[in-house]
Amino acid sequence: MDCFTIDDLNLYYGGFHALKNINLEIEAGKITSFIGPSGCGKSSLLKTLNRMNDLVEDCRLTGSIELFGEDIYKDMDVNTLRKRVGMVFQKSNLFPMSIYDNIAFGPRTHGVKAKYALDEIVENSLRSAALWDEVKDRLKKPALALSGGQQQRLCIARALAISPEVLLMDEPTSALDPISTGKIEELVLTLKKDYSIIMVTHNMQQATRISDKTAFFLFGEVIEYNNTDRLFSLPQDKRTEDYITGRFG
Amino acid sequence: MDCFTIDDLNLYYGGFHALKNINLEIEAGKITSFIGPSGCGKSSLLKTLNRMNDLVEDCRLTGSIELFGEDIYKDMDVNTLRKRVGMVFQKSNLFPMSIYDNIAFGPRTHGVKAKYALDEIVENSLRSAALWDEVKDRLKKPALALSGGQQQRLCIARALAISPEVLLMDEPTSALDPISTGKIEELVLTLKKDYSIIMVTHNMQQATRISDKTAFFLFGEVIEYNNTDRLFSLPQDKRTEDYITGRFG
Amino acid sequence: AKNQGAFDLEKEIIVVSREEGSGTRGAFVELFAILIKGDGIRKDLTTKEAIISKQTDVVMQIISSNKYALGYISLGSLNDGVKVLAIEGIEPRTENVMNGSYPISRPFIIATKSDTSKLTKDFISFIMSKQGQGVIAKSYIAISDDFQNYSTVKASGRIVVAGSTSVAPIMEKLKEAYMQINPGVVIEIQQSDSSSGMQGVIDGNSDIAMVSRELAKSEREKLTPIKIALDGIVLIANKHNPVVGLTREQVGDIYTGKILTWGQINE
Amino acid sequence: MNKSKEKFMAAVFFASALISILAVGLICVFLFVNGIPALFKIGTLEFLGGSQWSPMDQPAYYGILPMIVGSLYVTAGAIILGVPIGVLSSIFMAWICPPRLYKWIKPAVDLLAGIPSVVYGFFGIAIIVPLTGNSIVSASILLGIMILPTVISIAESALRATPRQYYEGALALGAGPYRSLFYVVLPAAKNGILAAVVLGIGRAIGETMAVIMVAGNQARMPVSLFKGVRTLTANIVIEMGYAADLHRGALIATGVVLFVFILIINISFSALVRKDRG
Amino acid sequence: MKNQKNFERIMGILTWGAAALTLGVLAFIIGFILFKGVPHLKPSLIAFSYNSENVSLMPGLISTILMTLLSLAISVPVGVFAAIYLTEYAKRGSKLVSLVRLTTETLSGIPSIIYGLFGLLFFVTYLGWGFSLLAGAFTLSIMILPLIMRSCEEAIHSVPDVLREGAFGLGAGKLRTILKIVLPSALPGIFAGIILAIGRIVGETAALIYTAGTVAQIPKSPLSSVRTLSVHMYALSGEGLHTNESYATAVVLLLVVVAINTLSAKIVKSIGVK
Amino acid sequence: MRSKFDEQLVVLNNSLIEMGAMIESAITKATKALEEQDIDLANEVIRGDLLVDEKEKDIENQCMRILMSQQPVARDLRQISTALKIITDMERIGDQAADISEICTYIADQIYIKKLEHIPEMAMATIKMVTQSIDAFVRRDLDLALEVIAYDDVVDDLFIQIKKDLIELVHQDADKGEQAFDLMQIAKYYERIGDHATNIAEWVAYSITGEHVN
Amino acid sequence: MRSKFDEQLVVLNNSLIEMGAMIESAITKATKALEEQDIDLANEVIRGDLLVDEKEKDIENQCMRILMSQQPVARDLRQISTALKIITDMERIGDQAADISEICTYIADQIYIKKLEHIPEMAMATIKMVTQSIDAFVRRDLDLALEVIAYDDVVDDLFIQIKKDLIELVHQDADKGEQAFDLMQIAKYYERIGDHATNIAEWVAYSITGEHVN
Ligand SMILES: Nc1ncnc2c1ncn2[C@@H]1O[C@H](COP(=O)(O)OP(=O)(O)OP(=O)(O)O)[C@@H](O)[C@H]1O
Ligand SMILES: Nc1ncnc2c1ncn2[C@@H]1O[C@H](COP(=O)(O)OP(=O)(O)OP(=O)(O)O)[C@@H](O)[C@H]1O
Ligand SMILES: [Mg+2]
Ligand SMILES: [Mg+2]
Ligand SMILES: O=P([O-])([O-])[O-]
Repeated sequence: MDCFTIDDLNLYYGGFHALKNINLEIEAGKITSFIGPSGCGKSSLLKTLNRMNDLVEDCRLTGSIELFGEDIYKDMDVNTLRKRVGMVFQKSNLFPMSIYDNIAFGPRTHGVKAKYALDEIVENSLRSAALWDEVKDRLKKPALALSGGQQQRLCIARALAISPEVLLMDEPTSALDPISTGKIEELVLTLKKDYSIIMVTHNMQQATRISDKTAFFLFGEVIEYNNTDRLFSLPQDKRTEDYITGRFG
Repeated sequence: MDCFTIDDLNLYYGGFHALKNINLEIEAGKITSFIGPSGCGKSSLLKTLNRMNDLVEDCRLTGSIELFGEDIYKDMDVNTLRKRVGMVFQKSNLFPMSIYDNIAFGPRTHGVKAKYALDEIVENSLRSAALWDEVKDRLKKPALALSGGQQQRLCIARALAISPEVLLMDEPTSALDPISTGKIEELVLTLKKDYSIIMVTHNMQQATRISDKTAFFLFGEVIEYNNTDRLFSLPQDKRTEDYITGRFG
Repeated sequence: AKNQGAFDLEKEIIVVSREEGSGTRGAFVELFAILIKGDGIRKDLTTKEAIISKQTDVVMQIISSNKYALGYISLGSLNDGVKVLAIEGIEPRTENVMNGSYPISRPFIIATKSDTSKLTKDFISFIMSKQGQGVIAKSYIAISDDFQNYSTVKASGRIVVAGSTSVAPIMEKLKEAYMQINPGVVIEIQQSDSSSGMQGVIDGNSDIAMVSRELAKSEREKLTPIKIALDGIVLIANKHNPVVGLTREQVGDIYTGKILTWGQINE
Repeated sequence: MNKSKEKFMAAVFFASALISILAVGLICVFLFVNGIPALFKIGTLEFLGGSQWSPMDQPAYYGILPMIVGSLYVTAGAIILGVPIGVLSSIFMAWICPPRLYKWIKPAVDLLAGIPSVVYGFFGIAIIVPLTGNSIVSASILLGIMILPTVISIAESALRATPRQYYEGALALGAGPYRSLFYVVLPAAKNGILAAVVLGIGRAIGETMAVIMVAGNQARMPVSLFKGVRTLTANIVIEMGYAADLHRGALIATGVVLFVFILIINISFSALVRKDRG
Repeated sequence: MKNQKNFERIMGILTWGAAALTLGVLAFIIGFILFKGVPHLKPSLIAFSYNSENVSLMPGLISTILMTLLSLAISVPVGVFAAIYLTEYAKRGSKLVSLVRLTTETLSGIPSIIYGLFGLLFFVTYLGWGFSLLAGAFTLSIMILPLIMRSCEEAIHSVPDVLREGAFGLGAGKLRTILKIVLPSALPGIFAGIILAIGRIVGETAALIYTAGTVAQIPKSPLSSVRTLSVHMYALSGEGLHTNESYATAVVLLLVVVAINTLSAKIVKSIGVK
Repeated sequence: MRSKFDEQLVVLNNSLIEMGAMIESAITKATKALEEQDIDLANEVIRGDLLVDEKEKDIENQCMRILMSQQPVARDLRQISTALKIITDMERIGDQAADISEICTYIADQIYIKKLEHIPEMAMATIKMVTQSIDAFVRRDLDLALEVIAYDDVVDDLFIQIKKDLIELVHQDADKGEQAFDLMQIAKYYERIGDHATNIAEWVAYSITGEHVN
Repeated sequence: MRSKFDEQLVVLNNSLIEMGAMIESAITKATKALEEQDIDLANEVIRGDLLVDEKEKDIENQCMRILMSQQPVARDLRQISTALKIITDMERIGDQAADISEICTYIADQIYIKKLEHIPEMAMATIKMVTQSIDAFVRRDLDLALEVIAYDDVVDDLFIQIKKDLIELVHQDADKGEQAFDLMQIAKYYERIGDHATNIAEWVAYSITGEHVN
């Protein structure tokens, strides 16, 4: 099944045409990665999927995006959309509160008040993010005291706490060292069981390592979209091949 | 010939023993890379080589470091040392001035006043950093308007402008996209002709791609130091192998 | 302010004055004929070089720290940090003011609307009684000493007194004495200056205005002044100043800039 | 979540913005309504260019040129004394001072900022005036001291906000610490330092209570640095209590002039910053 | 090389010299106040009620605290809310915002006597509140409003956008994001502004004389006239009758300032670390 | 990062073991077909070779994917490249078993000119070599690999023996020439299987030590 | 990033061409030694095989280094892994030339039982195949690779011809059996060389298209 169906999407920042005629069907229960040179529109598309682009003044779009068949720009309340489509950013953007409160923020926003319920959500999300054992003794400590890799996993836990259906990740490991990166990659692979995941990455090996499907972007267009193995071994488009083999720029 | 001879170096940050009994001979005219997990002391050693650690309060060291036979902590004025041992940092740290002034800052500091002399130095350093053609028409424009990759090359040009003998680079490409990284790597390879280069990197492929020798650090110790090819194909120490094959942490 | 060395007569006199509008200055300039008044003409001839101070305290500090300074303050504020100059040979003492031999004084006035409250009238009658004038006589100069006794009416209520800071200290004493007799009365004293005190009464913000000068014509149309005390104005100089007294004329000349150095006085 | 709550609070925020604008506007209106008619009645040229101020005389003169010039003198003096010391001190605090010392200096500077101007006035009259008399110099010194905390704390935070990499970058090129600070860090913090200076100027111009104790307050054109002077603010404070009618209007108009003064400084400052960015 | 060394030496001396001078001046001022004030500290200064004999500063102290609290209670919400509007709701680069910014900045340079006059005309006379705590507090509120708004705006601006994105990304609405994420993160900055404002309130004289009056009493109602410590000092010293007590009051005022600074530093720290 | 890789390695090893089992069974069956002159069995082996080829491609794809995504270095890299290389040898072994079977089908109707004694022995020996070499790879067992390499001499000796016998036979009876040729070729195939097993073992040794045995 | 890689690729290609030249010359010399019964030349070929082995290891190291440092993907990855594979085949070809030469040395003192006509033909054919397959790799020429694959039939046909001839000969004269065996083996080696060249070509085709020819 497709989780997102993107139909003839065009996105403009003021006069700048950032995404051009995007047509993509993103499969549920898979990891999809977006690759492409800087400025090609990967993040723009990602942000369009949970309407974070609404925050950008002067940002217009045409075409339609459906989440499991519902048009996210028409039928859906934006906060509900964002509850269903969680997002993890490039740099950890934990709130300056305790670990517990960071995770509880989302559920509280969506009306969960009872302490036992919150406790459970916090524990479950931390477990899912493979962080429980590391932090269970200091849930009330400030989240910003964690290491970079832990912070990023906590961001993932925070996104999981609102039980989204889809997880968007924008270069989630680009600020991390190889060991932390490895941990996040493993985590993403285990999360695949329960979530559809879309990930922007600059690291092509990462795309091949963990993603099932890969879309290659260039100047706001999707040049090629295929199974990851296929795309990286037998790219159909010369530009894809040039990019993945480093013949670019 | 060795450019740096490090003898029984120990470094302490207050009570913390950050570098332990380092003995390294770093060859002139080669590219040497330092690898190892986060916090293992790579940057600390690098900073010790041009005494940037002098800035850190509570930082003490024992042992000796010789630059072409002269003890840098005894015989040498620190500013002279830094003139001879240039440094490029992880994030571009261009000054908020014009491109020209950024490069001219070093030579001016060291007493070059004449405009024609400065002009020449600026041009030469930019050429060496493979940046001249891209910026020659806007030398008076603010340096911070350049792209990330260009900024980093400008940092290299700035370091070259004081004609150092050694170039230290601390993760010079970790903040860059793959294309810019490629350019810097090529640049570093061509600079090898004229400079001895020591580079910290988190990217092991980068180390294998461009360095002649590699030192692997762990918990403040040098575990293994060898030709890069050798270290990456036949590591002698189990810990090295575990690290480079990702069996770590 | 320890001025060592000899007193240099060739040095300029540092003239210190109060600000225009101040009751103290108003009295001073009038008494020393520094102010010219005619129909449609009014001119304060005080030299432009005079240092202007808004506070008595500052005047005293300047004088006490500057050997060549000359200033004037209210007799009630005088302390021993400065030297008092005699005028025409007469020492400025309370009795001299009372008996008129020290000519430089000004009245402390209170002003009310004519239809002021009963309570206010009672307070005023206290001020103008033997008891009230007794309080005044402790630090200022009572208008005279033959007043009637004040008899309590056990009044209660609130009186707001506002105006000149020069009058305020004595008003505080009066208030305290009155409230001892009439504990049910609250008297609030607002100190700002004579003019705004009167404006306050006119606007109805306060009941009694404290005024340290004669009322202007426009003010007199709306308010009724009552003179409650006399205050001597004394000329003060630095303790190291050898001069002990001045004539009226000399004071006038100094303050109008005709005499510039201390040396000119001794001639 | 709750749409109506969102809407309601948005309205509250907007209302608050309006209130503040209203308050700000009221003062402006008050200033202009009370000041401008007097200005016209006196004549703008006579008011701004007249060098005689004797509002209580008849005929009265309302020339505030001496006070304008006086304000300029005193403010300039305060800047000349306060800004270099303040900026140098802020460099010291942000970059040079060892943390152990900083722990003491920082609260000290904060304390300096918290001392009421009346207390500064006491200090000025008791310590500075005996040395330099009631004069431009005394007022400048006192104001110089008073703007120190403003200049220091704003410049310091601007300097602290300059990335440490600039400093390290310069050192790594073989520049000494002071060369690095003065040629790289300081220029990088230029805007913040300018802001510190502008706020310092604002403080110097607006300050009254302390100044009137030491400045001498003679309402005539300044004659010497060691002679007294009257500033615009001093003029207002000294006479406002007695002023009525046109006199009062003239004093408020003096406020308008101050307002315009500061406006000009602010506008030229932001123009300066913008030009620098462009 | 030699030039460099000289430069280093000279600038080093200047910098250390400037810092020493600043500290010296401060130490001198504090020493001066202590020297003049401490000998005159006496128990009667903190008597519960004021009279011309004891010249107690107690009413002044209490009035100062009340005045501070009341002014903050008025201007902090308005200032913070207005700043929220300007930063989070108003269109970027809107004329309104830049106009408000310019006027507020300019107003911060207006001498406080003008505020006092405004307060006298508007609150005291036009609204008929008389000389009162309330009139003083409202006047001061307006006076410190630019300060609060400005520092609050700065603080809100400096909250990184990624935090907002984080909250929106979790499905939080604008209001919740502002109240739960942005404001708490901006608190240290807002507090810094409040501290500056407190400094101004505590140190203010001219504006209060014309609005709160000078009655040395512990206020019984918001409409009672009060005299804050600064005004008290000014009044005491004015006629040269209580100069010593005035210095003693200055000592107390200094202590109050130190207390406020330490306390607020603690608060800021505790918010920041949280 | 590692766990995915380790998982991939396990899959790869299993595939190699499976492929090993396939070729062992091919050799066994081919030998049996030869001994019992069973054409059907021989044909089964021939058809089965296609599956071996498939398997090779599958493993090759796995290796490529691992190289592409895991950027292995050091021993890991050698392990993958070794896998990439040994499957060629294994595939050749499969081919040879098929080749043997093909010859079987030609001579299935003939009476053997000679009792098959050494050839089954060779078969046994090569099967052992194949099994052990793959075992050595999977278990990273250097000793076992070296054992395989040494064992090749046994196979070679058997081949020389067979060759001698056959020449002798032909000498006695020229009519036996044609079958002798075929048997000779069969023996050669076994010998080659031994060679390939040796190759595999050499690769395994390299993947473990990083040095080539010479 | 690329330029270093491209440089490494050029070096790799050159090495492959050199190795190709080495084995071609080995085949040529072995054939000449066979024709002219020149023991010295044969021994030269046998000794030369060591150099081919060295070359293989050198190329293999190059490939490993490239895999390690350049993380190639897509066609680049196939090119390197293809190089890694074809050198095995090339090395085997070298071995076979050496094997031929070894047999040469045994029969150098015998008079050939048959004029060598088809064997030199086979030699020519295989040399052509080897040259072309390596050419195809270096030039990424799919057509050429396919040509090589098709050409293997020529070699196979020649082998069958030779086999037939030799059986015929032995039938006529049992004494010729021993040499016939040897010649047969030689022919088989050429046939195998052809097979390896085909393998190479198949790999080349794969590296170009990403698909295996079947
Ligand atoms: N808010 C915005 N306003 C105007 N232009 C924008 C905005 N955000 C992005 N762009 C432009 O849109 C293009 C695509 O941006 P986007 O951030 O999607 O690129 P990206 O592929 O994610 O690049 P990167 O790898 O550097 O993150 C870029 O040219 C960028 O400059
Ligand atoms: N100024 C300092 N004061 C105290 N400890 C420090 C300081 N700088 C570094 N350290 C400690 O010294 C150790 C080595 O730090 P260093 O920066 O050299 O690590 P690194 O190998 O460069 O790590 P990374 O890859 O994260 O840059 C770390 O544990 C670090 O916490
Ligand atoms: Mg992006
Ligand atoms: Mg580091
Ligand atoms: O001089 P005063 O007006 O303050 O009495």
